[in-house]
Amino acid sequence: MALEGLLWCIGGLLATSMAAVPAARLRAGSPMVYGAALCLSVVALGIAAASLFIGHSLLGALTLPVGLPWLGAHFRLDSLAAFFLVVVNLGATTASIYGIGYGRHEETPGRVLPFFPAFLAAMNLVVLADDAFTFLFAWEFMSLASWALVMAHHRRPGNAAAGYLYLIMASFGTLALLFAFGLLAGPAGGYAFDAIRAAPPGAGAAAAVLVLALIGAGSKAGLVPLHVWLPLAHPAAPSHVSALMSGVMTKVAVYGVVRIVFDLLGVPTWWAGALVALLGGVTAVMGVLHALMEHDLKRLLAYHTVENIGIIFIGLGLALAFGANGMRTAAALALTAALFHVFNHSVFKSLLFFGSGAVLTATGERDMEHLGGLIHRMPLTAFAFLIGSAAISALPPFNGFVSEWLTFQAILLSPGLPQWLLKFLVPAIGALLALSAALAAACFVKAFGVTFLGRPRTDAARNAAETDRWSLATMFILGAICLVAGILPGYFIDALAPVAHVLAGAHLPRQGELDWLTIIPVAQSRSSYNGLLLFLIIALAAGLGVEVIHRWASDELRRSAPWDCGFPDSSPATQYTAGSFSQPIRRVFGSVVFRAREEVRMPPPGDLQAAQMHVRMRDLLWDALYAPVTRLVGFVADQLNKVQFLSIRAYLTLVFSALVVLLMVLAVWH
Amino acid sequence: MALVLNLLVQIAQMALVLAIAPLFTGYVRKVKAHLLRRQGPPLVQPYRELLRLLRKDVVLANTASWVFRVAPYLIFATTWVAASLIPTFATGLIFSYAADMIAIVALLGSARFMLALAGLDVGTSFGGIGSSREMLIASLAEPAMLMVVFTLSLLAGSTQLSSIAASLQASDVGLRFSLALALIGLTMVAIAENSRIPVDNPATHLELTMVHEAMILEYSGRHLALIEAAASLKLLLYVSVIACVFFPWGIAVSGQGLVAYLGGVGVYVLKLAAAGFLLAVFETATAKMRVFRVPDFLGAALMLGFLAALLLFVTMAG
Amino acid sequence: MSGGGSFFVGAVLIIPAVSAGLLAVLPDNRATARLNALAAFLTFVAATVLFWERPAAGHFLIVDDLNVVFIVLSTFVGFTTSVFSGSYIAHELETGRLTPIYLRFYHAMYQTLMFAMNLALLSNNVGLMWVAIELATLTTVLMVGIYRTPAALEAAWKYFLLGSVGIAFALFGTILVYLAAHAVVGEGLDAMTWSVLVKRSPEFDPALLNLAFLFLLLGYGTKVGLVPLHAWLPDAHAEGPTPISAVLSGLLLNVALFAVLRFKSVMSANPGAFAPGPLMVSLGLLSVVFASFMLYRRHDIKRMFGYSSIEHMGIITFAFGMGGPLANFAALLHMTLHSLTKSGIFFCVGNIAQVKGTQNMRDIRGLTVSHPVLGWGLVLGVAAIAGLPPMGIFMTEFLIVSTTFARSPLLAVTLGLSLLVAFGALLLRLNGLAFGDPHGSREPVRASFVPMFAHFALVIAAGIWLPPALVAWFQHVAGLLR
Amino acid sequence: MDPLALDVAHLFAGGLVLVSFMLLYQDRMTGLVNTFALHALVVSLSVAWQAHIQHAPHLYITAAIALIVKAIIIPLALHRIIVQLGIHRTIETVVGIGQTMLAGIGLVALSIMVMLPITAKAGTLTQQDLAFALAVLLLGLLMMISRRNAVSQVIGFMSIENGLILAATGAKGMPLVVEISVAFSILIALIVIGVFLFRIRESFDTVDIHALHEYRGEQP
Repeated sequence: MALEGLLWCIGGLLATSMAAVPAARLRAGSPMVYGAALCLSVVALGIAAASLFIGHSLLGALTLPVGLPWLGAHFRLDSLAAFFLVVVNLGATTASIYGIGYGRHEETPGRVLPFFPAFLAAMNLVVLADDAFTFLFAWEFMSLASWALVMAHHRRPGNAAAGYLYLIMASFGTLALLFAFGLLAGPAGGYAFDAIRAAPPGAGAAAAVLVLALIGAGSKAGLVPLHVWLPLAHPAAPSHVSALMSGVMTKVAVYGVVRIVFDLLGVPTWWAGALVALLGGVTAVMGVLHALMEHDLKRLLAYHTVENIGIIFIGLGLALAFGANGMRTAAALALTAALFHVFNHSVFKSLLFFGSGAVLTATGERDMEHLGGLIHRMPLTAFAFLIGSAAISALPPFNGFVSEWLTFQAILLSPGLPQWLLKFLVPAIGALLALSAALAAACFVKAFGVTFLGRPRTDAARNAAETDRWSLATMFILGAICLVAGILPGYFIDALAPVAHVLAGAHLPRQGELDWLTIIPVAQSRSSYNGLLLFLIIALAAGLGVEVIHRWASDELRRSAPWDCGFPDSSPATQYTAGSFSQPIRRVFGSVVFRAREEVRMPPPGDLQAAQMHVRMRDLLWDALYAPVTRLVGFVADQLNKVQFLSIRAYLTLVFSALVVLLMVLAVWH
Repeated sequence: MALVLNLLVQIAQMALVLAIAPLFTGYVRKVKAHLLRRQGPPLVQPYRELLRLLRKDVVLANTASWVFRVAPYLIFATTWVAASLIPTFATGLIFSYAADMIAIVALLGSARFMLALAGLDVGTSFGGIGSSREMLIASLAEPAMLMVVFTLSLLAGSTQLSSIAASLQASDVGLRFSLALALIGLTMVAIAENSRIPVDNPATHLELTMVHEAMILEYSGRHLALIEAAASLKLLLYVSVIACVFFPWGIAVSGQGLVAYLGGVGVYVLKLAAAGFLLAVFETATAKMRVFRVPDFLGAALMLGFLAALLLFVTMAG
Repeated sequence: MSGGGSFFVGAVLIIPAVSAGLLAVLPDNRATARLNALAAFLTFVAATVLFWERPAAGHFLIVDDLNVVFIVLSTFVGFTTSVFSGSYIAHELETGRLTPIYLRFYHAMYQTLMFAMNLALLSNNVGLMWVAIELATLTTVLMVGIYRTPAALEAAWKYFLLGSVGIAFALFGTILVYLAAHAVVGEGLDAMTWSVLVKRSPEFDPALLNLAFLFLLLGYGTKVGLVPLHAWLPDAHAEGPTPISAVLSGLLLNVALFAVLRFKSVMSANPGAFAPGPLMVSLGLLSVVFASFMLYRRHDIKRMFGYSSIEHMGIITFAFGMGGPLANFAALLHMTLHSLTKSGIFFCVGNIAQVKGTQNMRDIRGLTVSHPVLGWGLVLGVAAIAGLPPMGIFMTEFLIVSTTFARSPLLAVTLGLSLLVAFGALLLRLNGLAFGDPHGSREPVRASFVPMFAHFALVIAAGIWLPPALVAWFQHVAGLLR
Repeated sequence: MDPLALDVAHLFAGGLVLVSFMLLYQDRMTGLVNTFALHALVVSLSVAWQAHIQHAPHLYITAAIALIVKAIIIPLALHRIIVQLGIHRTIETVVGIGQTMLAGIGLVALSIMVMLPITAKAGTLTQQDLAFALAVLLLGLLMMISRRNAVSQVIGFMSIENGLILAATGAKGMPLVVEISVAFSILIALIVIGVFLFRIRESFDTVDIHALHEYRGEQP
């Protein structure tokens, strides 16, 4: 059965991570480990894809005699798990291929190789787990392995702090999930998911579980305001691990939410949908705004993960809202949109992180202000990165657009909802979604433009060289997927049908055999989209344009210095930087959201020193939520610490008073 | 048979928009000139400019990459296709089901994306100014646009332009206040998207005030020609959208025969003339605003769209 | 009923006693270290036999499901610690912190401590148990003070006094239990025999039992290190030789808690007596909260882990207080795993302190770079003690928190959050210790890592798979404790 | 057995409490030590009486130990320590003796309250005897924490132990009493030796070699 195969793959991955400890010393160790991981993830990917498409005959469950003794470790492969396994193992496969090339540049392989396969195994385990203990076990193990990978370059400034914040937030999330499962399982400890499904909680408990699940899984997925660790931790890891954490691990967190809220919790309530969707909208906008303010390429990508998680949660929230009102097909549409975006984001985010990794290895720079003009030195990387940027900016004909288009379609169905709050809220969320999509486009114009276009700003950028074949191969595979999923979305939607059917009780009409592969989520007259056709016509039109112009018009071409309104050839420093590019947007949004203040120091006339402009931004969320907690803990620790410095007589007094108090209690009790 | 007919209509549409777009731009210029008591260039001036540019060589900056050279073709192709998906004189275009209103907006977004990149490619400061301001304006315009779309789909139960046109033609919709709001909102968006006054001034080359012009500052020859053509196509597109959605009368339905189609074309031209005149009047009547006033402008558009949707809820509930 | 069993029980007690005598007189230090390890090993072997060979309960000694696991555990940890202390003490001799004469004394005391703890675990007579625990206290006091630095003396002295007061309370409690019992059972040994007490407990005078349990909890609780009776614990851990810190955290606390458990089962068998739960819950929770905050301002690495021991003893007491099959099971398992993990950590810490020549965490950095084995060992240990999978403590904390949340969310939230706070402190220190640029000496460690990794391997194994026999015992005992 | 015997036992027990109060009342070193000797004497008497009425000869051993060790040897030793350490003659208390006495009375009341619910079937040692033992214990603890001076703290601890011995011997037919008392005497001896060895003068936590509290834990 498929499940055994997957478990064997996981076992293989764990064995690989064991073997990696000695292998890390060998020169050939890195390719060996990544090769093994590659083979195993390819097999797992195959099994998962097969069981997603073939369905029932391959799905199933089994129990291993490990974990909680009287419970055993339950595993189940259903269509939902199969879909997320496809996402996980696609990411794992590409990351492994990339790692074969990227691993050569790793200075401390001993800190990466053992944990990489373990991380992959843990993510697979989470998706397969079918009881609370196994789920949380795998979940926390995933955190631990990824933490070790974040700490791989612990000597770089800031990384240790990032790892610290990450593991604390992860444990906080696990704690919340622990509470949630405690509530679901009850004091008798019916931890198996079947038992939980059999005895769904009451309304109050369900609400608590929902909130706890949002806190728990949301902190892992990067839901605002629990996102603060993400932009620090994801970039700190080696780039292929960043890709896994951003592209895949956040999806595993989404899986956690879906599993708990849609599967275990039974029938949703409409306010749950409102809550989730609103959180999603806020997360999307906050994430992209943070990204716009960012100059660090990898951190920018990490913030975009936050944004896309927000988009996914919008879809999930809509699905909940529709499902609560029995609008099955609408719920199916929203859910399909969310899940499709899960897949898409995992693809193009991995692509983008691989690109940033290539840039990092070629230039040793993550700061865009020190880059520029790389398109001349690394054309292939630039091309792949451009595809990724277009995809994440939700531009047709790439895949990012299709999922966001589906989300919009779901939003446009919201007038059918009976609750007035939802009626009013959902259009606003739609506006947020549009805003975040547009800002994302702006942000990636900045990212690609400042990094790859223009003129190199430093020697590092000037002397960059194209990256290795493995990395390029990975990026182009992913780019191809972006395009294919964009122009042939019908097949992907059909693949999601069983998942939607299980969770939402309905699924979209089959898209595969519609004429010309148009996708029609609801009705022909309502809305339709055909990426393939658009792609072909545009190609045709462009070709026509080229043809006509080069046939009839001049195709002479002279190279010369840029015109630049007649200024003499200025230094690269005069180019627009990332900071100056995002300045208008910062003026518009940042002054409110980040309390952004610009301080310009203009030297007095005759003074030759340079004028300086300094932008100061504050993260209000941090100030409001996290700083007080740290202050509180420090304060309490200081106060209690005084107890360490008492005299023995004082300690005896403590004992004495404890005794007297207890005796009094006893005397009263009788 | 119907298929072939639709194909023919589609091709006619593509040819029509391509042919008529520069004329429309010229027409607007002419009217503005007259309003300013000037003679103004002849209507065919834009065609002449395009031809001249096509004949000239391209002077390419040393630092330009392939993005800079590919962008014009893609921008042109995308905008052209987008424009040709809008029922201008007839519905039942064969490709119209390939993209609904949201997709059309997104197509324009792709074009803008390429253009902004091209602006950054050469590595001069002006391109940067243009790109960053263009993206700011776009990011503010899109939510407003979506709210308009939302309102329309709320009325027509569709985001498919042809269906919207059809259902708004049907009498039962009638005149609605929210439609008016949506119209104003869409118009404001259109003005911003086409970088017209008061958001931007297509005629200026004063460095610090220009947005669109700054991006294409480094372009020359055929590349510039393509971009100019794309710009006028985009203007035509938005006007046609407004015409088709809010004044859907006279649009020929597929299979009505040649006369109907010719009539449709005639009506369409009349609509364009009216719209162009209004646009010219508006532009001459108002002054360009500072870049940082634009958010307020588009914020107002967003509010209008939102208001339209909410009012519609109320009226539909009642 | 098998003579073999009683023979092995005898062995478990006699081997340490005899070897203590031998070690007191034998001069040469290398041989003594070996002999020490050998004796501990033999004791361990004898103890493992008790799994299969159990004598019937006598008036003084008993082997039942509850204590057999702890006997095997304590003899095992005793053995591994003796192996570790071999290399540790050798280093101490080189650096001259210990003189051969003190070394002799140390080994003798070590075996005496083993004897005392085994006796306490095996004893079926509450008076005998009291005597044994007092003996254990005295020996550990002497060993804590062995370095004779002012700090060590002061720690020993504090330990001695607080311990003595605790002992006094425990004795008063024991007397009360006898009084409660002998009215029913009649005078003589029966009235102090635990197995009899449990059977006849329902007929006892509940008021007496309540008072007795209160004193026993405070008395033995002092040994367990429950707040506010904990003051001796951190300093004793910090100032004594590291093997003793390991034994203290790993075993002596367990033994004291074991004593409390014996009486708890007597209590809970009596319907009239008040439920000991709330008392233990509040004391345990107080300990957890207090200790987790105290972790933050620590700079001495051994004292920090001493506080972490307080925290975990608090967790265990809390879980026993909550009661119920799941929580009791978890608590028993947590006792086992904590003693394995914490002693393993102390092995690691001992080597670190020796190679770095300091216990101040400000002066220890980047261990994973300078001493990879020690560094990663420490990371593993902290991850284990913090309850991260695949280490076993994750399972117990999972059970404790989740079952508690279903019953009384407020307690569970308090517990969970303070666990998080404690984790924050430990991780903060770990970041400094194990990561970053190395600092201080880089000389290689000459010590056997086998004991440490043996412990961690067991902990990991327990986290993944528990032997059914162990589970059966624990479940039976958990039922017994209510 | 005849009530008279029990009454005598109660008499001794009550006497012990009284002596405990006398201990609290003392403000001179020498007086304190002597009072403690009296305390020990009363205990050994009561133990001996218990041995008599319970026909438990082994209790005589306990009585003897109490008498010899705690009524004779230790007081002598303490006298020497006082002389050697030159402890100034008055005992400085944390709170005034008056308040201490009040607290002591409160403690006695508390122990009686605690003992009230215990039913008479609880055995030969009735409520009030237990109450006395508990009171002695609490008073001893009170003494330990209300006196700044090492010797008086030791004495406080020993008075606790006397209370325990009282309780233990009172419990009819309790096995291991002798062993326990022996073990306890060892403890006491060690403490006294400790005081003597570490030359602890002021309070338990200052040895005059160093001011040890500076070594306790890390400096804040």
